[in-house]
Amino acid sequence: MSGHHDDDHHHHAEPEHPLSVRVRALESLLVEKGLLSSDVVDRVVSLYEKDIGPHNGARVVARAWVDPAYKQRLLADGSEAIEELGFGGVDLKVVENTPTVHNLVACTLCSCYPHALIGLPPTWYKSFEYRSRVVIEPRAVLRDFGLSLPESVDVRVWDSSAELRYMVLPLRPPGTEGMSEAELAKLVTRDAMIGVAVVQPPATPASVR
Amino acid sequence: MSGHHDDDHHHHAEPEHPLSVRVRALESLLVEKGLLSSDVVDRVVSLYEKDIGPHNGARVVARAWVDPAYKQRLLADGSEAIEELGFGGVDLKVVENTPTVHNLVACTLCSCYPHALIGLPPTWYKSFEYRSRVVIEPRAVLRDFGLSLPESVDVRVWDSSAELRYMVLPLRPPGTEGMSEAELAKLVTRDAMIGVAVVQPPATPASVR
Amino acid sequence: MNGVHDLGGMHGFGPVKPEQNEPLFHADWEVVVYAIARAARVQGIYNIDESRRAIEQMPPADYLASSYYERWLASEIRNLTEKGVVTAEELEARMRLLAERPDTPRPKKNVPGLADRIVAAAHAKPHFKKPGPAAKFSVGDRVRTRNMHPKHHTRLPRYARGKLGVIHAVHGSFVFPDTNAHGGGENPHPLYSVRFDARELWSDSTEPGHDAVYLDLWETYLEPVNGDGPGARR
Amino acid sequence: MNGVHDLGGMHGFGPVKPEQNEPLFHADWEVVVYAIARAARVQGIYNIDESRRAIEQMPPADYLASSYYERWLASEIRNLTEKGVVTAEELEARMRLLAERPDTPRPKKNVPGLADRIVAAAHAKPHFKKPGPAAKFSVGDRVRTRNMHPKHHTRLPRYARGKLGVIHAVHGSFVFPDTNAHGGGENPHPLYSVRFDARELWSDSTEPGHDAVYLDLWETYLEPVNGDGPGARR
Repeated sequence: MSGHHDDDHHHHAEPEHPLSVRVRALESLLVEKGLLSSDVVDRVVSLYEKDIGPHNGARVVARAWVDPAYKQRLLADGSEAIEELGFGGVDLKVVENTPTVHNLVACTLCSCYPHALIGLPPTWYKSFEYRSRVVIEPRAVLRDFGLSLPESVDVRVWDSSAELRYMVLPLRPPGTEGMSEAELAKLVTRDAMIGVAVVQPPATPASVR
Repeated sequence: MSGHHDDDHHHHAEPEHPLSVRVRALESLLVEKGLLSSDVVDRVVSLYEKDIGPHNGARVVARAWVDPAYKQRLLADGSEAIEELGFGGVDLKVVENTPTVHNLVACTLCSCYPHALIGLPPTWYKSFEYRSRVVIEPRAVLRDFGLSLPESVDVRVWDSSAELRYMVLPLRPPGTEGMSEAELAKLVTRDAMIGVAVVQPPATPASVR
Repeated sequence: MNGVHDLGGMHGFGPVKPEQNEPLFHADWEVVVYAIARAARVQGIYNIDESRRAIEQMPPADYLASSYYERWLASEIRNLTEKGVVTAEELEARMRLLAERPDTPRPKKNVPGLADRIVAAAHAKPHFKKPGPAAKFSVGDRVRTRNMHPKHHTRLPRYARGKLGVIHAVHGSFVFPDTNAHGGGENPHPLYSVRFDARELWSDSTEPGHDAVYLDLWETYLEPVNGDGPGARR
Repeated sequence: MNGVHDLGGMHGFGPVKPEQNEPLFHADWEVVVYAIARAARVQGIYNIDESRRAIEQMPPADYLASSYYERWLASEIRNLTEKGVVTAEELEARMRLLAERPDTPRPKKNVPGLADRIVAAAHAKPHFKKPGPAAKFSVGDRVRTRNMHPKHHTRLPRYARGKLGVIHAVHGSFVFPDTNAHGGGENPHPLYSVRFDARELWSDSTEPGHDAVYLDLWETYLEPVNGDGPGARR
């Protein structure tokens, strides 16, 4: 049904999922009424498979690690600062992790997420499990991701209840002093920019053995 | 499956409801283990079809209408007072409707109800609709039952959150001065003892025309 | 437990739709589910607080999609398996057997006196009121409910947490569900009827009028409030 | 609206289960649902607040039993029918047609420039921030959220109602969902980041530590609190 599948894809044995029939019905009506065009699906998929994804956010994080002045601009006005790297489309607030503060982004009411910068949210971010627990037991949720924070680190949960979108500026991992901005960007994961993970130092030969 | 149906009741065409299979499986296991006996179902059905039902509560209401001293004992200690009429099995609190106060009984957390006195609760009492709305918009719920109260009447909702069971002592309808206790009891409905209705005066010939 | 069972004040469920001349039970299996609950209760297999806790532990979507006695059934199965009276495997096997041979007759074994005990229990004085510590509050005292969010079973609905109320009546000490639902003992202690003005609960979303909600709340749910009330002090 | 969508602080949903190398979409129909939402948004058929309101109006049991894009689909259908773009009958008829002839090819009509507008919108500066009245509160002010329980769409979750917070940031005036979700106009007015100590929200159910939750709340949700804060007065 999505464009980049050829059409004989339809002749599968089991009956089509009722939801899929309902969606195809809606799609065909909207296309007939000139409110939807069949190229939209392909363009949307390629937009998030290629152009927009965590790699954009990772570049912003890496820039902030290497350029303190940029970091200040990023923390002062995220939307403005990401435009310096050619990104946009979001009212962005960046919240900084420090040795004593760990930030976590969520949306308990629906699924607000900085998708214009770091792509579509993972299913767990939109799940009832995450949305229900993240504001009342963030530390327990972090443990679900294998991250245990000491009590001395304050946890701040940013529950996105308006059109502002939040992103975490993770701590720069130790042992990365010699790395280029591009190399640093490769270390930054989507989960670290949501706050359910920290950025791991690069796999040094010692640890790879 | 319930005793008073003969057994060939099972040979119906469509397959048995999965829930019914699950219940029959549990029942047969418990009977085998000597924790349930097949006569229990019949005895429970007859208990609530004959012995226990709204008619018991109606007798208590009628007695309170005709005997002010009894009414005081009933309002002071419901459990004690109903024993005078041979009823029991409940920690009962009776709440009195007056020209300026209308009471409504509910259980937002589950389905607590004075079933030992007035029988099993109606499905609507246990419904999400009633449980969700009765504490925040009791007047709107009463309108669902066709009962509109003036603002001058205070509404009190008794949300049964412990093992005390609440029952409403409705207002005695006008024009019943000449009626016997037994005749008065016939006017009292289950809904009036929950509080979603008032007791209607007897159908006088005029109104019957 | 902050569960979907805690429905007070929720929107979105629509009008109340009373059913005209509704039968006592809507299906044969409902009667059996009711009978099983009464049998389990009278034989002390599990208590009423455990039965409610087990209903609340249903997956939220299942709870809202299940009929009343379907929720009782889920609770019975959870409690009976937790207590080791039946095993999940036993139940699955018996279901397969009955599904294959639907005309297996219902077992005809009677447990002498069980039905009598169940009927007697329906008339007997309940035993939830038990000796406990002296009541700290008295009628007229202003109290505030604790803004508690325990994961365990509790009888303080979310709509009434952290709210100002007035003691309407002192009921004496009653078995405490928060512990009794989890095998933590009966822990009877003072229970009160607490009056909450509708405005305190819902502020400007309240219907016009001077309405109130009364809840029966254990002393552990309540904090004294400074102000005129005799028992109030902070 | 006090709906089951308001999940903050609920129990009973279990651990978070991240999916390893998860695909962008889990089924072809999900991609189409996503595309329909983007197309509707960019053509202004309905706005983002209306789309959320329509999700929240799903029957509660359906909401909890539906996957993410299933909820989007329900919202799209509700909004598109409310706006008269499609009718329920049209949709049912087309579903019957497609069910009978599953190999009906997907229509191949393009709307010139629509896809480009959708991609452009993904990069364009959002337009939710609009001129509005001056902010009443400033950073550091102590505020209390209103204990409001409107039936209409709102962005003040139940777990944070009637709670004490501190203004963390002043965002300026933003389109107001409570009206914009119901065709009641954009009504842009001041939006704040408000910090709530975890203890204020969950008292003793809070995890050990000094944690906090930050919410973006409109001025209409907030009441000043007397005390040291400059803007605080009652």
